[in-house]
Amino acid sequence: MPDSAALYRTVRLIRRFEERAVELVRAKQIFGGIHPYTGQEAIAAGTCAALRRDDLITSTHRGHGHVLAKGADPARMLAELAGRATGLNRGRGGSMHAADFGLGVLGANAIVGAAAPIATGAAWAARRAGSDRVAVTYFGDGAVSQGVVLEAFNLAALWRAPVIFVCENNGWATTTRTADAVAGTITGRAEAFGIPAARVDGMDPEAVLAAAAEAVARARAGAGPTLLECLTYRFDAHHTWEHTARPRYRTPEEVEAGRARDPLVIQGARVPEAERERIDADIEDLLADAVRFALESPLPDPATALDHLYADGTRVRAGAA
Amino acid sequence: MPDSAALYRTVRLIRRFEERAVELVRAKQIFGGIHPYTGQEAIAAGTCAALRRDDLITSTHRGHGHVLAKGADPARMLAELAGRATGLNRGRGGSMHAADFGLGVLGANAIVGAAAPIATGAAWAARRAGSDRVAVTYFGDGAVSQGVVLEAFNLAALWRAPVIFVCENNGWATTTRTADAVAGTITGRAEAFGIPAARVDGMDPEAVLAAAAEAVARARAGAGPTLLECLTYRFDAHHTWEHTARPRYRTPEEVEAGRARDPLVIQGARVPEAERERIDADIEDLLADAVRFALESPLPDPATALDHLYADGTRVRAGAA
Amino acid sequence: MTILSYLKALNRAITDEMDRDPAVCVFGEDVRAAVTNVTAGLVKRFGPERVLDMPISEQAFTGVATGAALAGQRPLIEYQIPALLFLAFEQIANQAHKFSLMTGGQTRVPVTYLVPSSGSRDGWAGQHSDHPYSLFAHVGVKTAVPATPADAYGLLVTALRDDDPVVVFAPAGAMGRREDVDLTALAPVPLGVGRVHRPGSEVTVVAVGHLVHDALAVAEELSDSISVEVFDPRTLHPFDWQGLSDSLDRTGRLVVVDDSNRSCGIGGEILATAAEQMHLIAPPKRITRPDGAVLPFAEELDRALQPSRDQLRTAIQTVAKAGGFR
Amino acid sequence: MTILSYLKALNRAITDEMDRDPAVCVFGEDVRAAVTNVTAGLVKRFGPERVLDMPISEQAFTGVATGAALAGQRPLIEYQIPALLFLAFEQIANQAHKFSLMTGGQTRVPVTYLVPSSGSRDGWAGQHSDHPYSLFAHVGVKTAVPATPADAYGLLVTALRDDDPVVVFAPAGAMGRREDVDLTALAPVPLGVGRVHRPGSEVTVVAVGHLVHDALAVAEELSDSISVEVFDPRTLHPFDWQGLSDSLDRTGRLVVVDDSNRSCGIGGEILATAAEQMHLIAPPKRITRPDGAVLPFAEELDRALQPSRDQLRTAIQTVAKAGGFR
Ligand SMILES: Cc1ncc(C[n+]2csc(CCOP(=O)(O)OP(=O)(O)O)c2C)c(N)n1
Ligand SMILES: Cc1ncc(C[n+]2csc(CCOP(=O)(O)OP(=O)(O)O)c2C)c(N)n1
Ligand SMILES: [Mg+2]
Ligand SMILES: [Mg+2]
Repeated sequence: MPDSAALYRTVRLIRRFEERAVELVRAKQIFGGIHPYTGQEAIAAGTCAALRRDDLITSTHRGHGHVLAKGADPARMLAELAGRATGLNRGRGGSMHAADFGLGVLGANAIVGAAAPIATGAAWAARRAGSDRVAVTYFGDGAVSQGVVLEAFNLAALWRAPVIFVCENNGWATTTRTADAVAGTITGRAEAFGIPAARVDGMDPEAVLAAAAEAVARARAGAGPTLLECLTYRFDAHHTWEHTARPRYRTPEEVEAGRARDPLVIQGARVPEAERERIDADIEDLLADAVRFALESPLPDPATALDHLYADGTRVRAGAA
Repeated sequence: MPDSAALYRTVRLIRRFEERAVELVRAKQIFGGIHPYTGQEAIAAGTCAALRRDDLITSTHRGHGHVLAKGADPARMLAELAGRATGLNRGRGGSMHAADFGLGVLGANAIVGAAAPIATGAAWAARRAGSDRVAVTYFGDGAVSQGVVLEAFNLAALWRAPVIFVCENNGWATTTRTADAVAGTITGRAEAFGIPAARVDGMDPEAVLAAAAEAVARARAGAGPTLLECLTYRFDAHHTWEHTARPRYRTPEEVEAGRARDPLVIQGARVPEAERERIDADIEDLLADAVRFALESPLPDPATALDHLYADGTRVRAGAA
Repeated sequence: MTILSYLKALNRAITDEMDRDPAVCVFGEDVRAAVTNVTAGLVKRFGPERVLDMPISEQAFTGVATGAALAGQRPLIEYQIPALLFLAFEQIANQAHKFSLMTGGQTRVPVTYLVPSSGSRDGWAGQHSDHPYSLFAHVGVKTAVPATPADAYGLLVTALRDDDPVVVFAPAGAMGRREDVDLTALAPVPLGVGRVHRPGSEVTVVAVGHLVHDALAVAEELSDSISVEVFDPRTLHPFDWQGLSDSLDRTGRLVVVDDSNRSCGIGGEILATAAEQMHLIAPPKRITRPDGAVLPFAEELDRALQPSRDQLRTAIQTVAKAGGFR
Repeated sequence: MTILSYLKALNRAITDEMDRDPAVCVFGEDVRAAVTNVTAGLVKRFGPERVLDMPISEQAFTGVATGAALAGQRPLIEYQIPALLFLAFEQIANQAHKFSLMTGGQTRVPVTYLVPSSGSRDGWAGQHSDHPYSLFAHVGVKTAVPATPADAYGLLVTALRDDDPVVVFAPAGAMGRREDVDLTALAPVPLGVGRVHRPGSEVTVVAVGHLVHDALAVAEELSDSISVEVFDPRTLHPFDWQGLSDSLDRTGRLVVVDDSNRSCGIGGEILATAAEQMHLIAPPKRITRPDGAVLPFAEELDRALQPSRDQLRTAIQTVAKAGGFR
């Protein structure tokens, strides 16, 4: 039985986090910009609800939702986006590399598809170490044409690795339509490797949770990988640069239609109003604190720019000597 | 109606060429060694019989058969293997890079799978140039786990490129069994991209020709790519180093069983004995001449080692100055 | 005269060459919508058969370009991020680059690889901020790093006409440059010919890409005390060794400023070649990124690892007054 | 004392570390059948769960190793051919190498990438004959190129114990070396510490990998006329700059012999750093492959593009009698 309120809470947290983050981009408090996850929250919320704290995930360029859903502290996450020394990655990673190894978040990844084998390897290693931990790797519809993802399907299938491939099909890879980039179907690509695959309503957190729970159970039981194609829609820009550059590739009508089914509304309807309001208020407080924490946190010291370059502390030559 | 004698001739030519080449490796007249094509001749013979002179092919590390079947001069081919200035590639390519652009042979390739997108691009370009030429790209069972091959399937399918993917499934990738490396099926991998795929008896030149002719016709008609999985067996070593190193991975029984169906015998049975003997004698003469030509040809001049590094003749700094 | 931006220069070079030569075609991700703006207007003008949006399959579409080139086309590939070259590295360094020699001169591979906004861009962090031009000079792929709009135009046109693979890096730090030019006088710039942006007699500063502008600014600042010549190689391979040697014959002192990692970067190559073969009256210096640098996200950390004007100024001053070799 | 071959040293290093640390596992193509012989006996001893034959998917299995390392394993990957590193370049240079910094030190990626028989091997031609160690020094992945059996053992053990990614190149030209060693005295060799194989007072020859043996032979030949010190850096990144500087303090003259392409190779890096910071009384020289070399197939052409003893001898003689900098 899904905990509807908890799912709603996660969806709401991600939605409001992204909205605040976009504001901070506009205010130039976040260096560069972000790829907003708005609209896709049901997927992170539903899949992570099926996971244990010690399970592993890898995330994407559009990764805030996954990291938050897996339990990362929104304040340290926002501090990371704001490039502060208190951030999850001490300000070294930013939006596209947010990681929290204590929670099994092996990092967002800026290279489309690159994390699929990493998650597969982590899943394989977890089993080798005798645990029943599983790994979830997120990627978009654009990633299913990336060779390394397909190679990872093969390895995961051969080894029955406890990994769940979660494809967030939002219809677009930047400005390219899924149909123009993907011959055949996404589920068919996994099935070709003998991986069970299902299409899931990626706007409904409970549908996602149900499908994810089944895949996780399979993986934990040693029955191997699953692919879930979650159908969704990106409500906002591919990246916040669109807010100023305004490339034209989706019609306003399409965007409006895409936004018609909103995971926040769908899940919100399952929670009593009073509880929903409590959750909403709670999240506003949480995010207000997070923003404050982030913006009041110290910037990293430029003298430490090379810290952590090597895990063993090897020091290298500077660029001027 | 296949020309059975012509097919037999090609199979016989490749078989005897490989046998002579192996002798030359043993005699240290071929630098390094070769990946013998013995046993797989029906595939090269059958597919190339379906092609025109101006069609294109890309080949593999186990590529002699393809290059010969497409019509390359055995003497210049052997001179190439022997590293002579008269070789197809002027001694610059050797066994793994033999090319004959005049015959549409865009080169063997030493990197498993790397030629699949190259052939796809050539096919796309041929169509862009308004011709009805097609491209055939050969690869082994090992290559179907290489991401770039799967990426190429996607591009070829999206563009309906006139390319035929010929997978020579000989059961092994070096010492690794196909079943241990390939989850799912080979044909299923192509079908996942919407590419029609068929399993073909790769020991029967006429069966291969029939399947190839159909695929070529589809491609010429603008109906897009096809994958042919040709079931075959490698009669000899993965590479001639096995003749001395003798790694154990196939049992003698397996090898014997694999050699039971021999394309030379299968196709030979379709040709009247007198004609077959004439062909055989002819090929012996041809190869005797080829060996003589190769071994009497001059070695390349070391002073020309950097020739052709750039197509436009750009000269670079030497290694000592 | 017209104000030409660097970005527009790239766009104009491609447009002009597509007009001139029907074999030129464009491959890349989001090139029809032109998210980098480099390919703006192309699909409208030349149609979707010549401007192809690619699925996210860098390795395959780089190989497709090679195959198309072998069959007579002259593709330009746009990569949205420098690191995408890493994905395609085998196809570039081991395939496209090697066809000519391996086939004994039977063929050529005229492909241009363009990376707009190479190097660090605001907020893109570790995996998107490399400046890997030295890797291509090492493997021997022709490599251009234009500094100015006119050179961006001229080098890109040359790359598109060249019969070999050519990588063109358009540094993020140069993409915003603008220049007053006579559009009719825009012309191809040959590979392997550097450019003295500013003559000087005491120290030669070799600057790569966007750093040319920093070098010019620092040279200007120091003009009362030190006469600095600013030499822009424009292409890293082939390299204009003669041009550099001529400059050092005048100055005998060398500073290089290079936005790639220190070890085995083009900065080191220039110092090495100068030390080996050219007129040097004092030890040379280079300003680079650190060894094996990974650019951290936060702005101040990112900046701390890239060559700065301060570092360059100090290096010039040190080299100008240094004694001979020890 | 026992005769230890280089190949056996690699095998022994892996065996010893797998014995010692259950987290060490081996990935690669045909590693169970051990076609390179490096992994001989491992699957029998440690079982198929620790010695995994990989499908031909270099990019993915390199990524798998990263993931396994993030989750506590210490994988060694064997690549059959140097160019396979090109296929996995993004996963090594842009992923494995960057995790530590990008995560702010949350994790480590202990993976060893081993390339047995790197460089040219008889008859393997253009696409299999590169020696791309300088690329890894440039991107900043720890890089070892052992010259002797004992160093091969010691560096591979160290790589397997190191908490960062390390690439180990075992040059084809060194794989056949044998050495009389006390097996009980075999020990880890630290990264970043070079080795003076032969002391000398007039010219320092820095030789990389198998070329150490050529340098020793030439030094011996020349011993009546020139006193040559042979310095083997053993690791290219980190590099033992102090060791080199000490040697140059003694000799003041430098020749480097390096089997990588000339431009932006480690040979250039060594010359550059020496020219910048060390005691040099004459212009240094390097012997390398040519710029952008593609090794042709025919034996005489292949050999013509690799550093030779003749070239090295001439370079040493020239540098030994050269005057100061011009
Ligand atoms: C390998 C690679 N190619 C290209 C890019 C540039 N890029 C970043 S996001 C993106 C689109 C990704 O589409 P999709 O996988 O559908 O994810 P979405 O952005 O829709 O969430 C592209 C092309 C990249 N980061 N990595
Ligand atoms: C990308 C790549 N990985 C590994 C190798 C080394 N290698 C050469 S042939 C081969 C096996 C190829 O198997 P398959 O594709 O089935 O062809 P076959 O040898 O059976 O004809 C391998 C692993 C290579 N050349 N390229
Ligand atoms: Mg998408
Ligand atoms: Mg095979």
